[in-house]
Amino acid sequence: MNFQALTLPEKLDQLFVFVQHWIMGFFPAHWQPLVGALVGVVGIVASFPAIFALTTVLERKGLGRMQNRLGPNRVGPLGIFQPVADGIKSLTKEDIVPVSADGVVHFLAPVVLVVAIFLGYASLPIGRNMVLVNIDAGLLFFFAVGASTELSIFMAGWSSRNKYSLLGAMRAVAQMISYEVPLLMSAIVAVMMTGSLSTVKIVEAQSGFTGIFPHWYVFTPWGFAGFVLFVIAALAETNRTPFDLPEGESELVAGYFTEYSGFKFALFFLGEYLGMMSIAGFGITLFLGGWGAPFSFLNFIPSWAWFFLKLLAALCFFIWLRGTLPRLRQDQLMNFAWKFMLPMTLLNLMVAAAWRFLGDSATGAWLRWVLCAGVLLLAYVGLGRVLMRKQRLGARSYRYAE
Amino acid sequence: MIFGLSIAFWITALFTVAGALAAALLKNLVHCALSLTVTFAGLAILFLQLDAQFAGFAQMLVYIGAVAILVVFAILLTRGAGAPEYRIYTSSWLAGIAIAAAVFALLAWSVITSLPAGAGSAAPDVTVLSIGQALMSTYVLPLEIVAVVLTVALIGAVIVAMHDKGDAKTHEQKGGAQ
Amino acid sequence: MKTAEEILAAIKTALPEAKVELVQNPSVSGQHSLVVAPEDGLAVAVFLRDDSELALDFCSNATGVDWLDKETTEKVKATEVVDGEEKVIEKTVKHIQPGYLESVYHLYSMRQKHGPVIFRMRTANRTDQVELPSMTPVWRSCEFQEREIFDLFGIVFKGHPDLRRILMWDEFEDHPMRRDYVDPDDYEYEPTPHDEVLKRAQEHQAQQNEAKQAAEVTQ
Amino acid sequence: MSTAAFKSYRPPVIEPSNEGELLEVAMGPHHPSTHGVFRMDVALDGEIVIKLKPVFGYLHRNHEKIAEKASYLASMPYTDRLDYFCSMTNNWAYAIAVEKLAGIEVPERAQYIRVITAELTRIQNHASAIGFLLQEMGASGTPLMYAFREREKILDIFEELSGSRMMCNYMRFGGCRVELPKDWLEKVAAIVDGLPRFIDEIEALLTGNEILMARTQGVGVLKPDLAVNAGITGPMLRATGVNYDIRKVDRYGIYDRFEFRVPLGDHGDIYDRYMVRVLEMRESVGILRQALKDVPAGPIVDPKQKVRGFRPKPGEAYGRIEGPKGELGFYLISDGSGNPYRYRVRPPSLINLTVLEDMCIGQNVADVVLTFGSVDIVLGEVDR
Amino acid sequence: MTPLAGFLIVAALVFAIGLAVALTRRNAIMVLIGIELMLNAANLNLIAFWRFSPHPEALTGMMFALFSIAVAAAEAAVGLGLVIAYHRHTKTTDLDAMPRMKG
Amino acid sequence: MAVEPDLKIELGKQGVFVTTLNELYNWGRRNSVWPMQFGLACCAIEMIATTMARYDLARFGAEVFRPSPRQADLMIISGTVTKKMAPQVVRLYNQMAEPRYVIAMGACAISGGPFKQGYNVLKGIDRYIPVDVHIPGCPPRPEALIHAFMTLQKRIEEQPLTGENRPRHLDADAQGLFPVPEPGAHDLVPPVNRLVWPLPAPKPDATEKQG
Amino acid sequence: MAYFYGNSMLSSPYFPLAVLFVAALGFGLAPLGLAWAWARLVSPAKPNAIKNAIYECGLESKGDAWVQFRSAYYLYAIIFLVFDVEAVFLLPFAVAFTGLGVGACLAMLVFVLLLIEGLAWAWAKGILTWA
Amino acid sequence: MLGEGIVKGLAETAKNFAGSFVSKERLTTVQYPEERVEPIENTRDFPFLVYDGSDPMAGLRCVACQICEKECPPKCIYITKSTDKKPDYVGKPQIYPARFDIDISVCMSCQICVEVCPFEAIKMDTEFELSTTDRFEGLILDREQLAKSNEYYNKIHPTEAAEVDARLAEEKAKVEAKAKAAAAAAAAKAAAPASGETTAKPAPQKDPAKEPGA
Repeated sequence: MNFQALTLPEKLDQLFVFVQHWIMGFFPAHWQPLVGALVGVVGIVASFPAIFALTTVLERKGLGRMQNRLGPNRVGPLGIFQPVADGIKSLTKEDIVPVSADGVVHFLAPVVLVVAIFLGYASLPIGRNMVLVNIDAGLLFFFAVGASTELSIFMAGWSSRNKYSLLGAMRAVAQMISYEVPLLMSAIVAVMMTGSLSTVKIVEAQSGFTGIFPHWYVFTPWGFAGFVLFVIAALAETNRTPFDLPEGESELVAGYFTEYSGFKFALFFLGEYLGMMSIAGFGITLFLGGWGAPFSFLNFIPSWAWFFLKLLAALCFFIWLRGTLPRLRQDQLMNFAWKFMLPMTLLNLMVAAAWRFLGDSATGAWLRWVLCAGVLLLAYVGLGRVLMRKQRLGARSYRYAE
Repeated sequence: MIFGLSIAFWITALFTVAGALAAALLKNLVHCALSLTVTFAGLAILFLQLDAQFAGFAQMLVYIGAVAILVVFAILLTRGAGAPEYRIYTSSWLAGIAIAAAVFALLAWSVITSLPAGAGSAAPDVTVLSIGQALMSTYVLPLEIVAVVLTVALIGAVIVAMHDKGDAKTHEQKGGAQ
Repeated sequence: MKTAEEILAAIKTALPEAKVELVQNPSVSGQHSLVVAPEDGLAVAVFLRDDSELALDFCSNATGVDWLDKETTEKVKATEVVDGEEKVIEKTVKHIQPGYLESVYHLYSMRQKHGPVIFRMRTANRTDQVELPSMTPVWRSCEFQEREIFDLFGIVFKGHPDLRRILMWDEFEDHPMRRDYVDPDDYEYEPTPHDEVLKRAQEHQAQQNEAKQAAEVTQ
Repeated sequence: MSTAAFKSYRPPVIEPSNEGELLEVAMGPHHPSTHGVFRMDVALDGEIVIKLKPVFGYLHRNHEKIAEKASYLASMPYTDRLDYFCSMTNNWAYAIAVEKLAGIEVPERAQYIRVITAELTRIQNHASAIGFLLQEMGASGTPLMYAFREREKILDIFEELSGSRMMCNYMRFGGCRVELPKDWLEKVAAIVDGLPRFIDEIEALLTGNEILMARTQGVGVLKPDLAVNAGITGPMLRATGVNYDIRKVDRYGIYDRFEFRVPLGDHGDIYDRYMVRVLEMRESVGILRQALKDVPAGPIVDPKQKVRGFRPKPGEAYGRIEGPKGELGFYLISDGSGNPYRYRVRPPSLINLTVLEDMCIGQNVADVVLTFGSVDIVLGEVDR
Repeated sequence: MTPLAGFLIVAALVFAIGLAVALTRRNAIMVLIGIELMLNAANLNLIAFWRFSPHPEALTGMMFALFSIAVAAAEAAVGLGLVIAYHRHTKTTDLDAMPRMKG
Repeated sequence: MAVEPDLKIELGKQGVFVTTLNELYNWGRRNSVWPMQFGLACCAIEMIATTMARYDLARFGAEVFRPSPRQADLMIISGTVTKKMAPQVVRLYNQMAEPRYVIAMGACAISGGPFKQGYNVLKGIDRYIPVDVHIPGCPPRPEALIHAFMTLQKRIEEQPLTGENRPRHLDADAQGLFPVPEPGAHDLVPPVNRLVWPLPAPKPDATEKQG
Repeated sequence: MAYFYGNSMLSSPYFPLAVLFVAALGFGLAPLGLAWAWARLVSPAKPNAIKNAIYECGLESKGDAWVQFRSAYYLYAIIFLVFDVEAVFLLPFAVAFTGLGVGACLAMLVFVLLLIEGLAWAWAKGILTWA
Repeated sequence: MLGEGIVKGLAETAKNFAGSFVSKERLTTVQYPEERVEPIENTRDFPFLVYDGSDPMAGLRCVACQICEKECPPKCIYITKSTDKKPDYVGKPQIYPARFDIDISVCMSCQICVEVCPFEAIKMDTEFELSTTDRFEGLILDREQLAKSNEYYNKIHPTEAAEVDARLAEEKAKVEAKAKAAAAAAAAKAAAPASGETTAKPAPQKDPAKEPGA
């Protein structure tokens, strides 16, 4: 590709790719892969923690706004240096390891968490031609690496030898394994339609437009259902409200990181947010067209900008939920995973299969739309009703005495 | 022969074996389980080096994500979390070591003597797609059998591990007013 | 709502052997109370609760009162032989009325919506015979309140399911709501001392000065 | 004399399943959910509560002892600090007890002001209670923030009236301390007009929320007969369906002049407690509207009353009101001197906790926190 | 490319260690861990032999490894379940204590 | 104008690096004071009110109330510390990671306040742990807590990194352990920690007055 | 050099992963090292018996946290494991799905249904009801 | 339908979020210390001593009657009476507080001292920015720190202060009138010209022991 030959939007789009190649050009040929990888890695390791910092401010300010207040606004302009101050503080804070704790595991847990989460970013396409490794089984890689976060959380909780920590960790692991299945299953529909596990191909498959509207999977019945299920499972995987039980402070103090102080705690914090961003990024990749523009006329905006905008929107949604919802109880959460999420995802798989076999001929298009949407909606309402009724939940009326 | 091995292989092999050794030698069961995951991860990376990408990631997903968790839960469920007070090896540990050493000697001898130290063929183009196609054609029967095995294992393991419900909850409200 | 006299009569008819008296309240509130002998306490309480007309199903308030030994002086006219002559002289005689601890219960009826009926029991003295029957089996609401009385006044409730200290820590030995309780001495910094506190603060000051002087001497 | 067998209420006993070990956890005294210094020693079988023992006294501030050494008036500011959300109703309860003891009449204007302040107190208490309940449910503070937004308005009103946001120390034996500031009633009316919107907002945010329903319906159930026997009062009692509101029963103050209804629940669970509080807030708004319409002119305090040297005749009195948390009573014994011989607070918070054990045993540990929160206690009153 | 022998030696080592663990450790869970190690070593062999076979496109060894992973996982689940069940009844996972318990 | 050579040498000696590091350190600490979620009594409600919409302590970056003492920097002792609670308070303080600060909020926390005559009330938490800032009031207004918070920030800002005046947590020899009092038969044992409670000389006529 | 490292390694698709791994490790360890150095040089850690005891709401911790847990955790882990393995087989199927005929899809349906049967059994048995 | 209530709740928070940018009602933060909540006239925090005139010590209205010290519930006031009399701001000899300390680390801001004071000498301040790092010196306010002028009082509590001033003026006028009458009577009787001394007696000089309520 020749940089000069591209139009301006294309130049902007490929800016980082060319920067990478430009830097690589300074090195001999057999070092170039190393340099290229380094540049990509530096990009990931620098940008996402920066977004993490931004998210923490955004979250605190956004929550504030939802609660009729301002949120942090004194440290630096509009309070954007707040995370810097927090970082310095965490860095200089005393590190406490309880005597009875298992020192080595206690130390390793946050590191393992951060490493596992960072590895997940490797197959995340953050723009056109912008993915660290374009491997064939990219999505599987993400899930495989993501699986080890559970272990790190267990390590944290177990090694602290604190009752709240251990209980929190056990809850976290139980919750994460329960929602990992729906997460995977809801992602599979996108794979089925794309015919590849490669994240790049999944995005490319969604990059077309009909009129001005994009071919995002979220605009199909199975895609929408998959997306909603994916979001719910993602919330649970990342311990966000309303599934933030493991750190549910109202009963478990601070959950599995109760005994962590200083920067180790900050690493957990970081890991949690990075995990949230990576999972949001994959959700965007799978269902929201990745780095694609939402309307064809907006194509001139660089692909990476779209990705980050969508990521930001997703993070805002997570914050919005956090500002609104109370949290579930452990049994309800587990029930929800196995009795609602899993059946729904499995059904969604079948609906997606049916979608393909119903064909997209002119008359069939409407029919399959109605059929698939109807089946999903019916199952949703029915299953929801059954679950609510079984628990005897519902609106109530009250009587008065004079 | 040694020079034929890439540094990546050396590192992973080292970690794999070290993890296995740690699992064998450490006292605390949770430590053993955690070092076991190191071995699992090392093996997965070895799979990747053998161009078996899907198998490698599947190994990670299943072993690190699920089996390790299972082992850890089993340890916590059997109160094995603390360091045991008693000896960790059986009375017949010497014989065990001897047998293991003999097995290793035999295997190593056969590997060294029987195999030429040659490089393999060029990397095969094994995509997930080809695995999928193979799975849905040649291996359909094994697939279904695996499904049966898994279901049976699920039911069996659950029945075995399940606590008999019913004997615990009968005493409720004993001292209550009703 | 029955008056206290009527309730007393009802108790007398239902439980003829019970020793119950009416104590008038001189205050304008007019809340007179029934004093029940401890050994009859439980029976009377059950009657009050379960009688369909009274139905005092709600024990609102349970508390203790500490009545100190009272020293009353009385002028008594006595005839005495003084100098072989019988004379009527006035003498002041000191009586020591033994104090007692009292548990007081305020009963209401949620069903009949009336009350309060006040129900009291008295211990024999303030030192060793401080046992009273617990009302917790009759009214659950007494559970914590009786524990509190035990903690702060030292009345031992027989039949209480879980009689432990409630407000003070378990190692604590005194009963601080008793009127003769002396609180621990921590008056060492009192910028605005008054009364009793002043006295204690002064003592502290003296001690400290002594210590300071002693330190100076050793130097 | 022997007593025949009679019905006695004890908490349920659950045998632990023979699987696993019991995990004994102390929740408190520093625990994020006990909003204060309360402690529950909990034994868990898995996540199920097998044993629960409340531990009190971490905020035992010897209010009663101090009051017995101080004059009647000097105890008034201390009552503010009992249930520090509801200083006005505490003041009123104490004033009622003293007025009963000494036979003091309260002028009508003061009665109206007492009702207004008490109902405002009830609203801000219930709003905060709901906020804290949701806080324990993990709602990251939003409902609490909304509740406190309204509470601040009410506190401003109190501050304008009495000089202090929380510790009003406003009522006096035979009336209230100071005359109303200018335009005070109009300001109250403005706030009262805004309250229904706030209640709607809270309801929109919470009432239909499936997570809230799942967390609260059928959880922490209290049976009416146990509630009565255990002396439970206030919204918690009414959530079980027992119609007992001291404003209706005793008709103290001038409550018989206002029309209001007493909302009752049928299940006695946390959701009912929440809804009863919401509905009571709505009723309180109604009472406030009626009361604000016709506050009469006149003296604010019984002119015969002196600030100093108050010495009631010997005797005793128990006075009670329907506080926001339940029956708040004061029991006073006078020996004719300037300070009470015995001064006792009947704390609704403490007594409402009697059934905590009954409600929690057999429940999930996460529900303990909620059940505890739904009782709506203030430690200052529990431990005094 | 690393020669086949390297992988095989690693597999042999892991297998031997797994065997040693299974034979020497007293804790039943450790025995299962040893078995897992041995199964994994076998998997490595499968994949290595597949990779170095003349026709790796045939996928046989790889598929075998995949199925082996599945079956091994099931085996682990059942095995550990048995240990838990045993522990529930005897309150121990000590293999040395087992015969005594039986008798 | 060029920097005077003398000044330059002086700066070199002192270490400009140290100075800027010190400033950075204090800036970070000052702007990221996370209080512990810890309320005792009435003042706790005002503390909560301070974090609520009207006063919004979050503006200072201090809304991150951490439930675990490990992650908290500031202990706001908001309310009466009773003798039953004091051991727990001291233990919690001990379990906080350095640097840690204490604000005694309200009369009760400072001196026992209106309840100081009580038998179960500790007459000021500074008998056991060092307090950085005291706020009088019963309860102090939310603004007063913010004011105290700013006072604390000022105090942090002034702390040097090295030298004699460096704060306690930077001094390896300074006390890190504050013994937890034991509940005794009549009172806490010991009633004060002499190391942190240096009794001031009484005002000359403090005890002259007669009853 | 190239000989020693092997060109294949640098050009391997996994090489960036290795770099990312090292970088992530560095990202985790560097600040911890920095914090350690800070503690070493400026702000000494002050461990003591109370500080390093386990936090339990301000009380002394009673009993060990490492107690025996309930089997519910294990049951969920089993079901999870089974479905995780199922996913391993579902993924290649999903990838090949666009090119598959009805027969293959039915075979997969049977596979899925067999596992669903296990789930349904567990549901009916009440295992999916937590504690 | 499942999720309906959640969506409703989300709408509510979204409304508040959006509203916070436009409406004061939805953004209630008052940015202390730059902005302040509108001061409320009745606000009370800690007591102070009112003085008249320009010399704080001479103009104190307090005559050290010690009623407030006795009535203060937490006993945070400490007064020692002077043994001599000093002229006040108008030159009348008065007993004055030789020491008047208020321990604001104990004070509960209950205002009872103000209520019981017969001389309108002690009033409640609105100052709350008193946090200090100094435990012992910073929290005991002595006479000098407590004394604040009547103008200050008028500034912080205008309505109340106006009432007080009017009352004092009335009393003063009454006393003066009485004194005048007495003087006139005395003059009429042609007794000793002791009018100076009688008028010097301040208006409410009553025995504190049998002090009636306000």
